[in-house]
Amino acid sequence: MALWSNFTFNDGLFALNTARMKIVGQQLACERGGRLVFAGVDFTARAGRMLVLRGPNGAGKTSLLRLIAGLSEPAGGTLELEEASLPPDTLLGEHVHFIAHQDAIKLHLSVTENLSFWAGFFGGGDVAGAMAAMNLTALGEFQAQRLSAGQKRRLGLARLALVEKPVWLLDEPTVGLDAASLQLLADMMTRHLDGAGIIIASTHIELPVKSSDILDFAGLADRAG
Amino acid sequence: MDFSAPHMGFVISSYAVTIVVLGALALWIFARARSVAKRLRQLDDEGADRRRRSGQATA
Amino acid sequence: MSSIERFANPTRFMRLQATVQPWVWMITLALFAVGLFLGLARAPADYQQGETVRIMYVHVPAAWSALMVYTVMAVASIIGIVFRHPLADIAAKAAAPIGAAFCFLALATGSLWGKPMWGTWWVWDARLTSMFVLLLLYLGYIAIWQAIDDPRRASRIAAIVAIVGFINVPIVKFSVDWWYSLHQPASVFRTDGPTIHPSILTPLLIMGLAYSFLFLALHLISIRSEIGARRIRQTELARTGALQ
Amino acid sequence: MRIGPGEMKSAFAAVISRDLSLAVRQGGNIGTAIGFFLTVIVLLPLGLGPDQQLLQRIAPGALWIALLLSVLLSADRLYQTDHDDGSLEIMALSSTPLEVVVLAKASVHWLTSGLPLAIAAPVLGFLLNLDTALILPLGIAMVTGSLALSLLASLGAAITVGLRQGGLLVSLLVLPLYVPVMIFGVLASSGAQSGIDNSGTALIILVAIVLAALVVTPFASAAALRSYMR
Repeated sequence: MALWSNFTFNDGLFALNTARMKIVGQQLACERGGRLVFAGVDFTARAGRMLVLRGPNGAGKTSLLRLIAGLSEPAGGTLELEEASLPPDTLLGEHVHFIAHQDAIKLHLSVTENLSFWAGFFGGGDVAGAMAAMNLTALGEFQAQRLSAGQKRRLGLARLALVEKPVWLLDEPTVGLDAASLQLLADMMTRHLDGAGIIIASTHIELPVKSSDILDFAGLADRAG
Repeated sequence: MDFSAPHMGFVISSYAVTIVVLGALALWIFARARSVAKRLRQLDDEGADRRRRSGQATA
Repeated sequence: MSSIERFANPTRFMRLQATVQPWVWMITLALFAVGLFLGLARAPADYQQGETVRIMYVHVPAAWSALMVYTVMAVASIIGIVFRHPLADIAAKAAAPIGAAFCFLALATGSLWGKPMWGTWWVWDARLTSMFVLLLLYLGYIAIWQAIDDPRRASRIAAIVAIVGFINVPIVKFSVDWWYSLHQPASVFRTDGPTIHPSILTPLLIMGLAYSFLFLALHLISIRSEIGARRIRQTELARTGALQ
Repeated sequence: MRIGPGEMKSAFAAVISRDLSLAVRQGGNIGTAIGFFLTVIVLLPLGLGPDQQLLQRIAPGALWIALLLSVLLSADRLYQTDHDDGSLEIMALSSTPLEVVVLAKASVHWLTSGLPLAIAAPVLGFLLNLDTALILPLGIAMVTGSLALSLLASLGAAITVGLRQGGLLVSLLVLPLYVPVMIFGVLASSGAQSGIDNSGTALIILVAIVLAALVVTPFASAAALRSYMR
């Protein structure tokens, strides 16, 4: 995707070493349907830390996540991936886990089949481990349409543990989760951060995850004019 | 041109339909151009008003 | 804001258009005057078709122009998609209704010509059938612009439609010719080819040129309107956003 | 790009096996296609009268029309669920090009509508008094041509995936693209019915059209799907 040509790569080692990785956005602007959603957004997301996006509905949290994922292009500003040991022609998109509002699950497939599909699509993955991580093992043979909303959300989140990817972009990952599941998610996120991963998440509730920075969207809308 | 020739009606109709269709197309395009220009001027005036007002407010 | 940069080129276009427009209109009117005079007053009636042959002077140029406008649209779409040039997207969009009108005229006058020649209003003749498919391509393209709200997304999708359609046009022409020649070997009459007499060919070519210039004149105005419409949309969105 | 051919193949296979099992479980595609096909074949003689000669003459064309409409109708929502439930975005974010996904989905559509119909059509042809000598050429032409039909229909579905009133638009957009397939498909399946036997040449041209569709539609469809994600 064209966006990632905006990324500069400082070294060209072919091993995926994310220990010093940083995602830096400068003066980012985003446009949707001809309307400026936000402008002048600066942020830095560091390896081993979580960047929390805060702000009212419509402030552009989702838009920023989609921008970082490479699903849309910024109307202005730059996005850079710094000190990443990725080959220079990498698409960041493939190193990103994007959890959106939709869970990307097929209702007519079982829990195991849903995860197996994504494992197959990504060229391999730990289906059993992913199910264990979100406490889905007992539900393995259930069709996804029989799951409750919270269970569906867990199935969507299990993708995070299925394949290892250095950057997690989570859009309101806690919606519909009960306290126990919330703890499972927090554990998973902590493990990811301990492994020098990056998390950028929009959330309304405090997640029990250490070491987070906050990017507040309140007031950004005023700058959009 | 012989207006009493057979099938002259078809000849006249085809020229007529050409004039009507191209005329309607041109009128539609002109009308749109006019309405766009009018709305642009309106927006410009409003914008100037707004700038003047905000200028007074800060003054 | 980035929109200033984005409309830098359109602004230059607006200036150019304002200077060129009156000249284009004058040339258009002159060509129509000469073409119609030669075609209606000077050219002889056909020994077989009589005066009906004069329908040719509005029918054939309409068909030519319909094809030419589609080509313009496709080329603009390619430029729009490859170089992301907003003016190219606008040019493609503005061309479509004009091309569709030419295409409709080619069909309508063709049918008016067909009635006295073939005795029916509509024949599935190779040329009319291809024109009909071209009209469908135009309508599909216009419908896409109508259906998608966001102009940037619409321009991309519409460009894909135009380009695929452009690849399709010669294939349709080829297949329809094949199909028609198989079902009805002899052509009923011919309107082109080397046998055509200069007294007929000259007005025909001039009318073709007149149609092209008419397209140019209308296209330039439409582009101007479209640029204006986008500015309006952007300003209105910015103001409603500021009012929130 | 760093994508191994193995990864792409596994993604291709994953989409195919998932969509096949979904198609079998839901029965949507296959049901629509066969239902529509039968409707046309049964209504045609009722509308035209039982003249055996007439039916025999129009049988190849009628079967092609039925095939075309069935394929078009069942393709309408090809990308809809993947678009609505966010799967398409996840796929776009992977190392697998979206073009591969498009090819996989078009293949599944062909396997679940074009192919079964192409096999069933010559058999159902007896309802239209189809010349028995035409059974084999019709089958071959339909198996080949339906590939192009599925690819083009999937392009139509991709172009209208984010739109609510997609149905009418798909028909309007795909109809012009179907004209050449229809013409050469029918010519390749009618043998010497219209005088000279051109079916061999027509079949070769049909194959060429399939190849052209195979080249153009994945790129065009993927580009359209990406535009809807932006």
